[in-house]
Amino acid sequence: MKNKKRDSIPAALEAVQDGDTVFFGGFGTGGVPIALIKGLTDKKLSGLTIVSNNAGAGHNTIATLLQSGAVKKVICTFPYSRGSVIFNDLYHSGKIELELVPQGTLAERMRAGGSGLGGFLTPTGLGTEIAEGKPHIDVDGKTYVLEKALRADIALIKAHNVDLRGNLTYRLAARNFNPVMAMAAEYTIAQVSAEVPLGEIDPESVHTPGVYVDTYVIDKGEYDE
Amino acid sequence: MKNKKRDSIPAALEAVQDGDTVFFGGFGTGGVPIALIKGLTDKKLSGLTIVSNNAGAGHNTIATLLQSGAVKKVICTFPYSRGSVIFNDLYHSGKIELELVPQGTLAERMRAGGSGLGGFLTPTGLGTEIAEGKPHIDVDGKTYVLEKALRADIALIKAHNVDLRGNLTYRLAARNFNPVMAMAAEYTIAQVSAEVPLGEIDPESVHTPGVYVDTYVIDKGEYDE
Amino acid sequence: MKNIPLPIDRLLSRDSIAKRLAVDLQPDWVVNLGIGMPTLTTKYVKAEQDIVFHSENGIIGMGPPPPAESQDDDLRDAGKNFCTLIPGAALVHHADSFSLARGGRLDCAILGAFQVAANGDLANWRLPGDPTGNIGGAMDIATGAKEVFAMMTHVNKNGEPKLTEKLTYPATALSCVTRVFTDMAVISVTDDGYLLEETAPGISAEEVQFHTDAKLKVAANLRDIAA
Amino acid sequence: MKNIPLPIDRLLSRDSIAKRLAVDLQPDWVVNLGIGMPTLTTKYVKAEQDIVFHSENGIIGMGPPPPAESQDDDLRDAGKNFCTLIPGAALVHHADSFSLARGGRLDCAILGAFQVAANGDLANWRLPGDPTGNIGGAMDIATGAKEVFAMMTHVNKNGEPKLTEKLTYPATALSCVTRVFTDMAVISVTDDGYLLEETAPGISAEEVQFHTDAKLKVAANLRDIAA
Repeated sequence: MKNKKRDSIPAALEAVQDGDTVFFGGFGTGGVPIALIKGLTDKKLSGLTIVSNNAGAGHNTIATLLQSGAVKKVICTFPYSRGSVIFNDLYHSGKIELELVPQGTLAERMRAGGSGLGGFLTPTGLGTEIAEGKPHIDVDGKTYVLEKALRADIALIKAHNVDLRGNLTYRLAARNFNPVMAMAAEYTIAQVSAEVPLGEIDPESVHTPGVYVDTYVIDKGEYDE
Repeated sequence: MKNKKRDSIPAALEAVQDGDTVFFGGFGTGGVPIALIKGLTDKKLSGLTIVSNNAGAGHNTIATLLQSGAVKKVICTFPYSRGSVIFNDLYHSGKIELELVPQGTLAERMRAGGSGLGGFLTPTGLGTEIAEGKPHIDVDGKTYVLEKALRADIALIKAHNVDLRGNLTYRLAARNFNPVMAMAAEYTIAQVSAEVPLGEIDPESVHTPGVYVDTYVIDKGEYDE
Repeated sequence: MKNIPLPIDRLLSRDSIAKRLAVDLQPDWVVNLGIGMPTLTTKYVKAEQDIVFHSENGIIGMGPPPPAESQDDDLRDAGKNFCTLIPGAALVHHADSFSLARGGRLDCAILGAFQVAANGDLANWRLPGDPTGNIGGAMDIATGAKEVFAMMTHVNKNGEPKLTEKLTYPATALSCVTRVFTDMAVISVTDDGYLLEETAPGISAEEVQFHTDAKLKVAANLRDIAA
Repeated sequence: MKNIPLPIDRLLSRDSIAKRLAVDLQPDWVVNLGIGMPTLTTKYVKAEQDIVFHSENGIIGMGPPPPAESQDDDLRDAGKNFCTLIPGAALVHHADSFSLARGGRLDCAILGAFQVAANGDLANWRLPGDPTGNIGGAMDIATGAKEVFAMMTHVNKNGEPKLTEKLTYPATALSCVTRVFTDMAVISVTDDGYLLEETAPGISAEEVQFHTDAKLKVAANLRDIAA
C-alpha cells in the first residue's frame, strides 16, 4: 500500500511550490489546518494564490502568511473583519489581488472542479456585481449565471481520524470546506488529529474517501502557539 | 414536530398523482423501494414519467408497473437487459417514450436539481449521439456539453434507518441514487427498514438529512412476494 | 413634507424586533440565520415551534449556545459563536449545505440589510464607498430561501431610510425580501410594493412613512407590534 | 491481400486476456471495471498490487466475491454480481461516485468494446441496428479515467474486425482508449495510431493485421503475450 503518512509538517508540505494555487480548509475555528498553514509560511514560498473562506484576522495563521509576502492573490468570500488589518493594508496598497466569491458558489466551484465538470448554472449573484462579465444562460425560461469550476494544485485540509488508506472523518462542523477541497486539488495534504487502524472507520461513515488524500500528517502540536 | 410517519404503503403514497414525474431509487437489488413501487402500481395512476437506472426486467416491480399502463415515459441509463421484455414490447410498439441518459449525468442532473442549479457543463457524451442538439460551451479552451438539472414531483426511495425527523442512513451499496433523488424531488417518500429513537443516528453519519424527507413508512413486508 | 424627527424613545430594541419576528416563523420551518441581529431570534422561538435552524457551515438543526464548559471550537455558527446540536441534527459539508440553501428546502432566511427596495431587492454586502465587501453566504441564501425576512434598524447611522424605492447600494439578490422587521414597523413586500402592517407602540404610520424612501400602502387593519 | 483465416485454436481464452491485462495495472491504482469480461481481471490481480477497485454504484475498495452464505443484496458490483469490501473501503452515493470517475482520481478503467478506432475512440453502448442501447456508466467512466483499457475479442461474432480506422458504430467517448487487450494481441493507441506490441503465442503480426481494419505499426521488440 502506498505510504501516505509523513512524520513532520515540513515533510508533508514537500509538494508545495512557488506559484501554486492552494486551498485552505476551515470556517471560523473549525477545520483549519493551522499547523500546515504555519509550516507553509515557514517554507517562504512566493506567488501563491490562496483560496479560503476568510482572508485572515489579527496575526492569525493566514494573516501571518499574507504578511510574509508569499501570496499574490486571495480568493475568498469574506475578506473584511474587525481584525483583518494585514489583508486590508496589502489590498489597499495594491500588493495583493482579491477575487470575491459567494460562499455557496465557492464550494460548488470546488465540487465541480473535483467532479470533472467545467462549470454550472447558478441563480446566485444574478443582477449583482458578481455576475458582471459572466455568461448568462437561460434554461426553461429561467436565467442563470455560468460559474466556472475551480481546482487547485494543493489542498491543505484538517480532519479528525485517518486510516492507512487516507480515509478521513471530520468532527462536527469542522467538516465545512475540507471535503470539496480534497476532491478538487491535484494533491491533497491532510493534517489529522489521530490515526486509527485500517477497518476501524465504518465504510458507510467515511467523509472523504482515501482516494482523495495524497499525504497525511498527525498534528503533534509542535506548531501550536 | 411534524409527523412524517405513515402506517401503510397506500397512506405513504397519498401525494402521488396522475402525470407526476417520479424518481425510483435503487441499483440492481440494492436500495430499490419495492413496496412503494408495488403500492404505486396498485394505485392505478396514468401518465407517469419514471426515472430509474433500469427499465425493469422479467415481471419485477418496475416491469409490472410498466405493464399496467401507468407510465408514458421512462428516463434511465440501461433500459435493455436479458429480461426487459415488457419495456421492449412497449417501446417498440410506441406505447412508451424513452430518454436515455449516461449514469453519471443522470445522478448529477438530480444533484443539480436538488441544489437549485439550472445545469452543469460535463465532458461526458461529447462527440456522441447523447450530446446532439445540446448546447456546447467552451471553458478555458475545453469544450463541454450543457446538461440540464432534473427534478421530480415525487421521489420513492429506500433507506435502512430513520428517526422522527426523517434523517436516513443507507446500508452498504444500497445508498446509490437514493440521496440525490431525495434532494431533487418536491416530495420525498422513504420506505425504511427500521425506526430508531431521535438522537441515535450520529449527526456526523446522517446520509440524508431529514429536511429532505417528507414522509416515511416502515416496510412490514406485506408487499413481499 | 415637514420634518418628522426619528422617534428615538419609541424605537424597538433589537430584542423586541427579534421577539416580534419569531412569531412569524411557522412550525417546523427550516430557517437560516444571518450573522449579527438575526441570531437574537433563537432566544424568542418557542419549543413548540420546533424550528430547524440551518447554519451555512453545514449544521442542520442548530441548538442554543452551550454553557461555557461545553464550548467546542468545532461547533460554532456562521457568526463564529459557539452553538449546539438539537436531537436529530445532521452535519454536512459546505457544498451540501448550500445545496440545501439554494435547493428549495429552506423555508426562511433571516438576514440583516443595508437597504431593501420596494420590489424586494436586498443590499447587505457592500457599502457604496467600500472598495470591496463581505459576501459570505448571503447571496446564495437570499436567492434560495422561500421567504427572506430582513431584520434591521429602520434608518442607518446617518438617519437615512434603509427602505427605498430602488437600491442605491450594490445588490445581494433581487426580488427576494418578503417581509421587513425594523425598530419602527413590520412591512410586507407585495407585488404592489410596501404594505405597512404593524407599527411599534406609539409610532404612527406618518412617522414610518417619513423615514421610508418609498410609498407605503397602509394595511386596513394596521395595528401595534405586540412587543 | 489473401485471406488469412482466424487462428481459432491459438486465440487466448477470456481468462488469459484478463491475466495479461492484470499485469499492466500499476500498484495502488484506482481502477473501474466494466461489466462482463473486465470483471475477470480481479482473479489475476496480485495482493501486492493493492489495486483499489471502484464500482460505479458507489463502492471504493471493492473486494472479491463472497462465499454463498455471506452474499448480501445490498453489496453487488455494477454487473449485479455479489462482491465484498476490502479493509479501508468507502461507500458513497451515485453523484459522488461519478465525481470520482470524471474528476481525475480514476487511474484506469477496463471496459468492454464493440469497436475501438485507431485514435482511441470507443464504441460500446449501441449496435448500429438497435433502436436504443445501454449507456450505464460507460460514457462518464471512459471520459474521466486517465487510462482506458479496452478488453475484448479481436473480431466480432461475424468475424469482422473490432479494431478499425474510424468508428462505424455510435461512439461512447472520443480519444479515450490507451491500450487494447484482445484474444490475439496487445495493442497500444499512440498519437500515431495502433502499435502492435504483443501477440498471442503462435499468432503472427500478419495474422493480427489481417483481422484489423487499420494499419498496425509493429513494435521493434514485438513479443509473445506471457499468458
